[in-house]
Amino acid sequence: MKIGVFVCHCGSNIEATVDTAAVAAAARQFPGVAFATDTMYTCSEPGQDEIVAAIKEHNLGGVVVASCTPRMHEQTFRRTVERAGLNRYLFEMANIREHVSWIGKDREANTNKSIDLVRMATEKLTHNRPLYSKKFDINKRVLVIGGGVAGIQAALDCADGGLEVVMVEKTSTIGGKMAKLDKTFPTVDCSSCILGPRMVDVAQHPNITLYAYSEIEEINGYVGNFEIKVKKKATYVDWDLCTGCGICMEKCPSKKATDFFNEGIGKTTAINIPFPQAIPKKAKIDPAFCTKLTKGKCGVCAKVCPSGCINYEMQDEFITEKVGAIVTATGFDLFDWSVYGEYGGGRYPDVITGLQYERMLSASGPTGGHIKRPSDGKEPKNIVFIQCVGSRDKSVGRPYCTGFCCMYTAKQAILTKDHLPESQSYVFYMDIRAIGKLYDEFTRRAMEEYDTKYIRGRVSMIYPKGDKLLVRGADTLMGSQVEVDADLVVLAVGAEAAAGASKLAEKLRISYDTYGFYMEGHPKLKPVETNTAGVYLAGACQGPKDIPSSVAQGSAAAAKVLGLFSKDQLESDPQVSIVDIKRCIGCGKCIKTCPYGAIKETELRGMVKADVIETICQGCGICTSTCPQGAVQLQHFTDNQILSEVNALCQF
Amino acid sequence: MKVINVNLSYNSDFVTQVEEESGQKLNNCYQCGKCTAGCPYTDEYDIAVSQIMRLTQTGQKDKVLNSKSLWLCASCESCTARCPNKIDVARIMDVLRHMARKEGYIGIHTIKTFWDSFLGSVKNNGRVFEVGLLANYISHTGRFWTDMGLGHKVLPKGKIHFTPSEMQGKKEVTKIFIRFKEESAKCRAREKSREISADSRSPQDEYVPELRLLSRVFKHRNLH
Amino acid sequence: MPVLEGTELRIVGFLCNWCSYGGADTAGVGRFKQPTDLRIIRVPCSGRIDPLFIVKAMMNGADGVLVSGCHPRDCHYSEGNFYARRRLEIIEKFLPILGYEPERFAYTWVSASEGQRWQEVVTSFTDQIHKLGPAPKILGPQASDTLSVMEAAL
Amino acid sequence: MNTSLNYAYYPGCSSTGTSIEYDMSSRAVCAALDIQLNDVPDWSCCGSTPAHTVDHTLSSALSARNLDQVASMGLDSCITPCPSCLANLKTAKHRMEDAGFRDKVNNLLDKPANTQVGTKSVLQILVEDYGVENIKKKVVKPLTGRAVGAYYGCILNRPAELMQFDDREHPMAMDNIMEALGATVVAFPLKVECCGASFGIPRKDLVMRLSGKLLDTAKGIGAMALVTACPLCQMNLDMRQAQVNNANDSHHDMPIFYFTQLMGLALGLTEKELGIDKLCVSPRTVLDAMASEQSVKERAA
Repeated sequence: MKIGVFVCHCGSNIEATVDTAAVAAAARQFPGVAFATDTMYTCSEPGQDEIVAAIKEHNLGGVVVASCTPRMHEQTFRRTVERAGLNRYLFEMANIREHVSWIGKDREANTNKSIDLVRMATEKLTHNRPLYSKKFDINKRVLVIGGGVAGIQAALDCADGGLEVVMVEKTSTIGGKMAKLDKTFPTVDCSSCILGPRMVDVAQHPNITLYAYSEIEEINGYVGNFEIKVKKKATYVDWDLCTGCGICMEKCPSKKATDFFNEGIGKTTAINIPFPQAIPKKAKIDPAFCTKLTKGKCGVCAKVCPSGCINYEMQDEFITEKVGAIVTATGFDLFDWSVYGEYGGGRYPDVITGLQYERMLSASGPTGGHIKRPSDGKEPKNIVFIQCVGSRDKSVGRPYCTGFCCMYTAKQAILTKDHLPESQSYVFYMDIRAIGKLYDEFTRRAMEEYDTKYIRGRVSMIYPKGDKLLVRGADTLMGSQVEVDADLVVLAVGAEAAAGASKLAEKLRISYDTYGFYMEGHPKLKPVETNTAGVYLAGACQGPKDIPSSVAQGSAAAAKVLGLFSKDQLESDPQVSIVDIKRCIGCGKCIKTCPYGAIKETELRGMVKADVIETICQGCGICTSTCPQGAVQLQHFTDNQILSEVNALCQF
Repeated sequence: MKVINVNLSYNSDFVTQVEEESGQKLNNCYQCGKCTAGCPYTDEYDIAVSQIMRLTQTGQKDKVLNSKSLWLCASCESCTARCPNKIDVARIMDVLRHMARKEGYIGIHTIKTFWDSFLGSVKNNGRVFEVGLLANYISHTGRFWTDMGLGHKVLPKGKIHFTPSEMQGKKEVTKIFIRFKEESAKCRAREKSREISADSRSPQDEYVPELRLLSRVFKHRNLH
Repeated sequence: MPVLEGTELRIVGFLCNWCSYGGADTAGVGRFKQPTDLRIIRVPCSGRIDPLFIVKAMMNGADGVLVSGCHPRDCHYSEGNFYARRRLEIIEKFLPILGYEPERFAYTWVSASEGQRWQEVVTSFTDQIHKLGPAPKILGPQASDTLSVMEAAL
Repeated sequence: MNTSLNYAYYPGCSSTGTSIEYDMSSRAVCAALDIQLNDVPDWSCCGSTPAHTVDHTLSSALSARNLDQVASMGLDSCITPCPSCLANLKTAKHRMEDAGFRDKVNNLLDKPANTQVGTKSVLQILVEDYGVENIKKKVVKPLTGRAVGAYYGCILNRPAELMQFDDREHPMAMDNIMEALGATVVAFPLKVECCGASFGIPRKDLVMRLSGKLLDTAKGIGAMALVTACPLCQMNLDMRQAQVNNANDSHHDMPIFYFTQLMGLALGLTEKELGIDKLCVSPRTVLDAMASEQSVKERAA
C-alpha cells in the first residue's frame, strides 16, 4: 500500500510546539510512505483538496492525517478520501494536538512523540482493509423521557412532524419544574398560562402516548430499533375510569401526606391530584400515607368515588415499547442545601428555598398566593435572598454556576414588592449573571424601580433572634460585616442532576460528567447529540438551563430525530466483528459475553459455529478478546491491527 | 487615597512565601467575603479578613503585615470552616503573623506581649504558670489594673497558685525554646545574607523569668 | 528512536474510545500539562484489550503500560469494562511471574469529562515508571517461553 | 459496652489553675463510669494559641514532646478535656506526617518524637466510646427542672477535617448527653461562635463584647445555665461574667458549668468532688430547683 501522510499545523495550535515539517520528513522514511507533507489547515477546503490531489497524483492506497483528535475530524477526512475514490476505512489519524501540542511546550519531545504517533498510524493503516456498510430498517417512533418543558417541546415538535411519540414521565403529571413557577423572567409572564396550553396539547395530540407516573425499567437495542421496558407504577386508581373530579381528595381523612408538588409547603391528602391543571388530571394514592394501604383501615375514597375507580390491589405494570430514537429530558433537581449547617441546615422553618417561595407566590399554591412565614403565618417585612447556595461552592462539591438563580431571585424580589408593597428585600450576591435578552435590564429594574437592596457578599450565618432571623453576611464593597434582621430568608438553591440521572444514563449507555449531568457529543458542535447513536438530550439534564434554552434544545433534539427519520433505512457501522469459520471451534464463549446478543449459534456441516448479526453488533470487541482461537475479529480493530501499533511503539 | 500601581507594587516573593508556608493557593480566593461575614473579630479589625486575603493575593506586603487584624485573629476557624473554596484562611492569618513577627512589624503591643509572656512562662516552667504569666505581662505593659478586680473572686476558690506547678522535664521544654531561638537566628542570618535590605527592627522579645518579677508586682497590690 | 534518550521512558496507553480517550482529549482542550512519555493506542472499549497486548508491549521493550476505561457501570457498551477488569486483574498478578514489577502496569477509570483527572493519572503513572527506571529486557528464546506460558495461562 | 476503656490523660495547664474543677469533674466522672485514666507522667504545655501564632515548628515541638510521652506509656490513645490542647496535639500529629516538617520539629527536641498517638477529647470518648445510651443507664439523679443550653466554642470541632468529631456548625454531643441526664435542653444557636478566646487579658473589651453576646443569646432562648467543654470559654463566661455585666450594663446571673460537672451530679457524685464550689457565678438557685423538681417527682412516684 502506498501511503500519504499529512501533518497539520492547525494554524499555530500544533505548529507552535511541534515541528510539523520534521514530522513529515521523518514520515517519508517509514516503509510504505510514498508522500508526506505538512499543511496549514488540513480540514479546510484547500487542505482537503490537497489530500484528494495527492491520492490521485501519487496513486495512494491509504492516508494518514496527523492533526486533532479523531473524535473531531475522523468523519470529515473519511469523506475526503472517499471523494478521491478510496474506501473510507483506508484512513488513519494521529492525534498530535489534544494528546501532544496542547499538553506540553517541549518542542523537541513533542516532535519526537508526534513522529511516533504517525509511525503507529501508518503501521496500523497497512493492516486496514476496505469495509462496507449495510442498510437496515428503522422504527420511526420516538421516546421522550421526562415531561418538563424541554420534553414537552421535543414531543410536540416530533408529533407535529408526523412521528409517533411515547412520553414517559416519572411523576403523576407533566409540567416539570416550570409548572411549579409562579411567573417567569424577564417578562413576568404567568408560568402556567404559557405552559398550560402546551401540556394540554400533549394530552390531546393524536401522535403522543403519555405514560405518567412511569419510569424506564430497561433499554435494549440500538439506533433505529430500541426496545424499551416501561414500568407503570401502581397509582391504586384506574385512570381509564378516573374523571379527576377530586371528591376523593376532599374526603380523604389522611391529610398529612408530603406535598411534593408544593415543595413541602403545606401538606396534601394521601390520595391526590398534584394541582388543578395537572396533565393527566388523575388521582393517585401515596401508599406511605394511605391508612388503607398501611393499616388496612379506611377505604373512604373507594366509597365516595362516583366512577368506582379505586383499586387497592393494583400492582406495578410493565409495558414494552419499540422506538427508533430517544430524547432524554430528565431535567434537574435542587441541591440538598441542608449541608449548610451555618444556614440552619433545615432547622429554621423560615429559611426556605426559591422553589418553595414560588409555590407561596403562586395563586394556586398552598397559601393562595399570600406570602406568609411558615413558622407563624405572619406576613414578612424584611426578606433576605441569598444567592449561590450550592452553586460556585467547591466546599460542597458544586463549583459550577447554576446560571438562572440570579434571574429568578430578581424576579422574586420584584414579585415580593408587588405582593407586599411595605416589604423590603435584600439580596446577597457574588456576581450578577444576567446574560440573556433583556436579562440585565430586568435585574437593574429590581434595584432601580423596586428598591431591592443588593449586597455584594456571601452570608456566613443565620440564627434565630427572638422571632426574627439574624442574617450575618459581608458587604465586600464596603469592606465590612453586615447584619440584617430578617423575617424570611429565601435561598437561591442551585441545580444538580436529577435524582437517578446516572442510573438512567447507564441504561441509555450515555456518559455523564462528575456531577451527573449528561455529556453532549461535542461541547460546541453536537450540543444535543450523545455519543450513543439515536439518543439525544434536551434541557437541564445536560446542564442547568433556563426555560428559553431548555425549549430551544427540546426543538433542536426534535429536529435531530426528524432528520434521522427522514430516511427509511440507516447505514450500519461496518466496524463489526466477523467470524473466521475455519478457526471457530463453537465453544460459545463469544455468545455468552456479547452484551447485545449479536452473536448466534449456527450449524455448518454438522458443526456448531458462531455467527455475528452485523446490524446488531455495536463493535465493542469484547468477543475478540474473549475468543480463545482468535476466530472472532473486530473489523478495524483486529488483533493484527492493534499489535502492529504496539510493535510500532515498542521495538528493540 | 493612594493610587496603587498593580504591577509595580506586586511583591511576588511575599505571595510565594505565604503560599509555601501556608500550603494554600491564594488565587483560589474569589472574594465572596464569607470569611469577613463570619469573623467574630471584624468589629475590631483595621482591615477585614477578606481584604487581607485580597491584599495578600495582590502582593501588598507592607499593608498586610502592618495590619492590626493579624494580631486580633483568635484562630477561631470560622473563616476556614465556611470558605467555599476550601482555603484555610486561619492558617494564612497565622503565617502572616509569623512573617510580621519575624520582620519586626509591631502589630498590637499588648497582644504580642501577652503571647510572649505566655510562652515565657512555658519556657521557664514547662507549663503555664498563670500568676507568673500575668506578672510578666503587667511588667511589660504597665497595665496594672488588667484583671486585679478578679482577684477577690478567684482567690478564695483555690484556683490560683503562687508557685508554678512542678515538673521534672522542664529543662527539656526550655531547651526547645533555646533551640528554636537558635534556629530562627540561623534562619534570619541566612535571609539577611541573601537580601541586604532586610529589615532589622526589634528582634524577638526576650522572655523574662517571671518569678523575679512577682515580688515587684505584688508590692503594688497587697494581695498576700 | 521512539523515546527521547535519557529523558523519556516507553509508556504505552490503551484507552477506550468513549471515556478515557475522550478524557485525554478533554485534558488537551483544557491545556492540562502532562509528561510526554505516554503514547496512546485507541481501542473501542477496554473490553477489547487482550492481555496479550500488554505482555507483548512489555516484552518488546515498554517500560510501563497504562490501561484506562469508563467508570464501572458507565461503559458505552454496558459491561465491557467489567470483562476488562477481570482480565487486567489477572495481568497484574502475572507480571511478576514474567519478571516485571507489578507497578509497571496500571489500570484506571477516567470519564470523558475528567480532563484534570487524566492529567493526574498520567503524571503520577509516569512518575511511578521513572522511579522504577527502564524495564528489564527479556529477550530471545526465553521470551517465546514466557509468551507460551502466558497464552496457556489465559 | 466496652468494659475496658483505658486512656492516657493529658490534663493541660489550665487544669492546674483556673479550670481545676474541669479536671476534678472529668476524673470523677470517668472514675464513676469505670473509665481508666493514666496521667501522662511528665506532661508539659502544648503551647496553646501563643505558640502557633509564633511558629508552627515551635508549636508542634511543644506538643510532640507530650505525644512522645504517651507513646512511651504503651497506650495508643490519649484524651484531654481541653479543646485547645486537643487541637494542638492533633495538629502536631497531622503536620508531622510530612517528613520535612517532622525533621524541623525533631531538630528542636532532645530526641525524635514518636507522634503516632491519636488524641480525642473527653467529650468525644464519652459519646463515641462509652455511649450516650450507656450514660443514661448510669443516671441516678436526673437533671430535671431547668433548661440548659450547650455551648461548644469554636475549636472543639473545627476544622472538621482535622478534628473529625461531630457537626462543624451544629454539634450535638453535649446536647445529647444533657438530654440523657434528664435536663431540658434548649437549642443554643451560637454553639460554635467564639467567646473572645485568649484575649481576656490583652483585649478585655473583645471578650466583653463576644461573651456578652453569647450570654444575651442564652438568656433570650430561656436558658437558665450553659454547659461548656472548654476552659477558656468557661472562664470568659463565668469568671468574667461580672466584668461583662459591668461593661455592657447587663444583669446576667447565669451559671456556666463544665458538662462533666452536671454529668457528675446526675451520676450521684458530690458537689465537692466535682468542684461546684469553684464556679464564680453561683449555681445554687439552678441546682436547688433541679433538686426540688427531683424530689417532687420522686414523691409523685
